[in-house]
Amino acid sequence: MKLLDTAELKTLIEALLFAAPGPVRAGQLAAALHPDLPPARVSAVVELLAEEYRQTRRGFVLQELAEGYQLRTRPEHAEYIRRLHHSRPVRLSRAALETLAIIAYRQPVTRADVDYLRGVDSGAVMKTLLDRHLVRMVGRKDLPGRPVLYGTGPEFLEFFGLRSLAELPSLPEFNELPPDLLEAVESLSTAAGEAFADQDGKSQG
Amino acid sequence: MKLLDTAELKTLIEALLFAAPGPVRAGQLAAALHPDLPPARVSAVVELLAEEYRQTRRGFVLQELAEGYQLRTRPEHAEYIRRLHHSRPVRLSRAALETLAIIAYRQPVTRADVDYLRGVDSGAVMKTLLDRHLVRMVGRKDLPGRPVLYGTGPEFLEFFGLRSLAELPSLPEFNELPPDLLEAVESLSTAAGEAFADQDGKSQG
Amino acid sequence: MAYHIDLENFKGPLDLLLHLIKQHEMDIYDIPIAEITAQYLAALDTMKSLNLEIAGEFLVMASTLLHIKSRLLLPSREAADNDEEEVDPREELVHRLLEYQKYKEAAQSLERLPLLGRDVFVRQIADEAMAGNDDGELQPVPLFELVEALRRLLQEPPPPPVHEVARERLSVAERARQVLELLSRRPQLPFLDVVGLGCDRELLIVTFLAVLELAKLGLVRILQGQHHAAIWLHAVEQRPAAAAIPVDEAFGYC
Repeated sequence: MKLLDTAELKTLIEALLFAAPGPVRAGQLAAALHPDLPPARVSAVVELLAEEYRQTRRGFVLQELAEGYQLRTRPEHAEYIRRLHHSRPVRLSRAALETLAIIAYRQPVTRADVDYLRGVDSGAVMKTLLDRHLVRMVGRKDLPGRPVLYGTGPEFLEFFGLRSLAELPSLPEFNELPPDLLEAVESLSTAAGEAFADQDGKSQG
Repeated sequence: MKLLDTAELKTLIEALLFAAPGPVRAGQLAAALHPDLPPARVSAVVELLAEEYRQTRRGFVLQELAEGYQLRTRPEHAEYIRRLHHSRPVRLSRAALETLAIIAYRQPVTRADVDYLRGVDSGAVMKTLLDRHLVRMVGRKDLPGRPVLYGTGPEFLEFFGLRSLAELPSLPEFNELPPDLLEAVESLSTAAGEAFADQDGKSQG
Repeated sequence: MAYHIDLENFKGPLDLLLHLIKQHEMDIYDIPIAEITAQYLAALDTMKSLNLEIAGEFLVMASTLLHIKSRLLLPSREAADNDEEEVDPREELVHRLLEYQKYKEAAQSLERLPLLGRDVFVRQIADEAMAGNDDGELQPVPLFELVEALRRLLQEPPPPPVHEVARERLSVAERARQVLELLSRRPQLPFLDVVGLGCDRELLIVTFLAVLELAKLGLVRILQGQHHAAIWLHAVEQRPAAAAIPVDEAFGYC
């Protein structure tokens, strides 16, 4: 392995800091670059880079933190960046899409049903979907505690370009899933809803 | 709000691309920067930036993708970055690549088409590709059983760094097959798909 | 005759045929069908002698080849009698091979592109930070992604929660016996088939516990090919296995 010159090191260190998910120490950078590279050499090149960023008015600065070096945007650009994040269409998270799928296909459902099928708490995701009007309260279940039932609203149809819920692709047709598994899950979700309600009732009683 | 000069725009666009979680379109950048800024002006400055990155050997390049502009590291730095992340390279199996190639070049296609063209069952591979969002369902074919049609989505282009499907490497013989022959193969593949299904049913019975 | 073919490398019968055609320098447009059939069957024999499981697709291709061979042996008079242009019985096979070769090459050129996460990297920014509580416009989602989300969910049974104690309708011991019975019919079962087909939450947990107990007793082995791959239950030969299962009290589940 040949040793790297300063120009190459600058390019490489920039690439490493750019792709790093968090602050990186000189020692880590050196280890990734060359087995014989002293961390002090890396620190020196990092200083050069930091100076270059200041002088050429780059869109970011090189900052030294307790945990290592990190590239960060300039504070005076914060407003623009916030505006971009707002103008950029937000992608529905995977969790949101899963929750929405359950509600769309099984409506009306309780939170307990959704939590059960996803295997995790859906509180935060439900709030997002309710805020976005993709999901709405449609009633209460006739069970102890009268849990709220959720369904989809008109915005849901609009969002997916459907005229009615009848246009949702039907699940049994969905050939990727073995039919026995599908049936099992069908009955599972019903049973679970009841078991949950049961338990809720008891714990309150 | 005063209008921004080119130098300022370069700095700001760099900051915005640096801070964006995904590809950003010229229109989105313009909207975040100034209400009166035409997207074409942004595109022109982006070009300048891209050229500057190439000439000054920055640690990243500015790439245009289907969904907009994005900063990415250079392929020749991959080894160093992986060493820093301690990560193994993302890999696609040969079976996955073959399946992906068929879907990318022939979309929309059914599972039966893919199975026929590969001569093997593609179920497991399809699941992997669907989970990784490289392939997605794009509709249903107007045939008995209404089989699902598959195609590629924006994630496919992002993964391979393409602006559009037109940028896919061209197939040497792709255009050499006369259209009537292609049609013949199409109908054959459909027939074969049905034959396969038939056979499965029998072997289980 | 020695076949130095790493058969496990072949992704299917078409792949194997292409390899044989190249290896023996045959003309793909004029395949000597008797020869290729012999080579192909010899390759299958090699697989058998190595105790490799031959996928059904390979056998289907073998019969296709034999069928083509027999049709080529028929006197061409018969076709002429039908007053029809004779179609070369190899035609479909040639088309399939050419098509397959094309996509095989396409796959190779796709692999040479700079792949995100392998050759090029983008900045890693926590997307969820803004996806959740932002009030920006929502990006359109194709309808089928909604179906896919559900498919993903349904393919994974919900993990058994640790905080809830199952009220037992079915005892763990009873379920363990059922699992063993399933395994007596087939020596190995995908773990998900055993657990995932449970019809309610309790059964799911009871099954889960039963499988763990069986493993502890050394009556089944829980195996996985590789990280994240499917988990398999293997029967351990030890009869009568069911007698080794204690009652629930002994398990401590009451």
